[in-house]
Amino acid sequence: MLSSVLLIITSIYVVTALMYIIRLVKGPTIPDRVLALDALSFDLAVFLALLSIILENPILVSGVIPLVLWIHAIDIFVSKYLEAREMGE
Amino acid sequence: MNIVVLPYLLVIICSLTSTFLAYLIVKERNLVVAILLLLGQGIFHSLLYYLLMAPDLFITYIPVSVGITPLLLFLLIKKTEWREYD
Amino acid sequence: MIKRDVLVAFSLSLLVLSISLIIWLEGYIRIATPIISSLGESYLYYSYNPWYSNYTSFSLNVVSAIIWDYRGFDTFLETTVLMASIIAIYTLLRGFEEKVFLQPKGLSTITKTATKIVIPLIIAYALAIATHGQLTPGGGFQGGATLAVISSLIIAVYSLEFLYYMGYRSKRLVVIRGLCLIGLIIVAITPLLIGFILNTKSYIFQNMSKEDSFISMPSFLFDAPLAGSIFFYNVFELLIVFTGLTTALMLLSLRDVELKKAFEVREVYE
Amino acid sequence: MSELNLVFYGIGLGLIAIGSFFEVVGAIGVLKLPSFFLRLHALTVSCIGGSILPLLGVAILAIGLEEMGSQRLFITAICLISVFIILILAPSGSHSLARAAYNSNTAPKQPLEYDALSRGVNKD
Repeated sequence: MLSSVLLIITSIYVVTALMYIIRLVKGPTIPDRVLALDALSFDLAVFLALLSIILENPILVSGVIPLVLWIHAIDIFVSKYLEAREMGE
Repeated sequence: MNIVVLPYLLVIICSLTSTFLAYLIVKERNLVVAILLLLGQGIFHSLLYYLLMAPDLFITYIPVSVGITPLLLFLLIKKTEWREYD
Repeated sequence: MIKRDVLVAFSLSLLVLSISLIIWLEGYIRIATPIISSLGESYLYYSYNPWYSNYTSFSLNVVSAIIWDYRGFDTFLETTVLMASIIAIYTLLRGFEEKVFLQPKGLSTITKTATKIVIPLIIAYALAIATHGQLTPGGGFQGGATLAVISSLIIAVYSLEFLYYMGYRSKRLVVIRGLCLIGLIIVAITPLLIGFILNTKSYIFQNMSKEDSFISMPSFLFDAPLAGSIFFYNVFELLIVFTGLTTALMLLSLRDVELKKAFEVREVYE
Repeated sequence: MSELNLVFYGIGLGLIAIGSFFEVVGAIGVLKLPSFFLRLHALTVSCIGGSILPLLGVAILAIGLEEMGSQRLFITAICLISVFIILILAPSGSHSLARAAYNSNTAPKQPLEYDALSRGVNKD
């Protein structure tokens, strides 16, 4: 019962990831694409945690935190790129 | 659908998406958009390592592909391009 | 983005799918099978095995046992690669000077506060990745790359000057990096020196005792497995990767005023 | 299976199911809404509802899964830490993105009713 429920939820997360990919490819402006990447990576963070329960391998989950941290760094860098005249100021 | 089939299916989806995005990166003219597509390709590529049961490589590939490479490319574009617009 | 490009990319990915299906049906690719080859079985068998203490490296994580014990010299040469790129950046930007009082702007107050809250968490997690490299997936490179988030966030959110206030200068970081490389070498030749003093046989990059030499690094700290030299290698590698990446980021995000002298030098050469 | 584990099962699966609903809503919003500043609302729905609730659910579910051994607490710890990090970082990231898009005029501000920032109110 547990595995079938988790299977359905995992497939939902895969479908939403593909929808974010559509926005990433289509997005007319740069902030749109960054937004899609943001949502995609938070989606995949949940997906990784679910998958480590489905595959019964707790060690696999340890990649969630670096993914979240680096995506936030990319957010900040894109907004700095758009806003400031130089990156270091 | 059986639970055993799931990793195979996800591997197919991830490799298809990363190939799809790799072609679009080559065709893109705007450099910033190309970097953002590269980032998406990197995420799916590193997910492939996760599904092949190599969490070490996953933690190594996330900073390299998602973090440091786009960061250095952003710095370089900012250094070269804004002079042209001035 | 033209619609034709998307269609071509989609058909290209379908082509890749069909090729991989052909290879898969031939039986070349298996994902995470329970059947392990005999070579892999021997690595799994010997990486943590207290009953055969002449062959094991006391590391629960097989990958870090392979990286730092079975092929340690290879990995040591890999860590020196990043040094070459930093030297290349230095030669391109020679003549720059780091100026402190330029009135930094930074981003908004909300972002600054959020960054301030998260930075201690990142430090703790990166140290955990590096020092538990022998127990959980991770190691020196992963910890150092996670720690490099901090310097990139500080450069973007506050400014480059905040790193100068905290005492980070690129030349100091390069010196620290060189000292850590020397530390790696010292850990590697410690068994050799002890063997020289005691007049017994010993090897460079030796971790645990072998059949013909009894010298071994500490394998347990109280009751947690320390895996001998792997722990020290991981800590030094953390510092090496962090200082290397921070130096590259700092040099590439120098302000225009600081680079004025470098441009003048280049014009003289031209 | 003891009764306490059943409680953990129920709470965890319920949180994950609610989270997947929010995720679908957020994804439809990101796809369908007309401009960048409107899509940002959908992003916050899928961040807070779609990521934090399921991660909490996974953390609670992993406590109840006794057949995975004592290593299951690793999942709980990692999920709780990442919940805390997302809770702090996702709003600040979207805030800085919106501010940059507004100040640099890269995104169109078209469906606009009242613009407080243009009148010099709260410029920082």
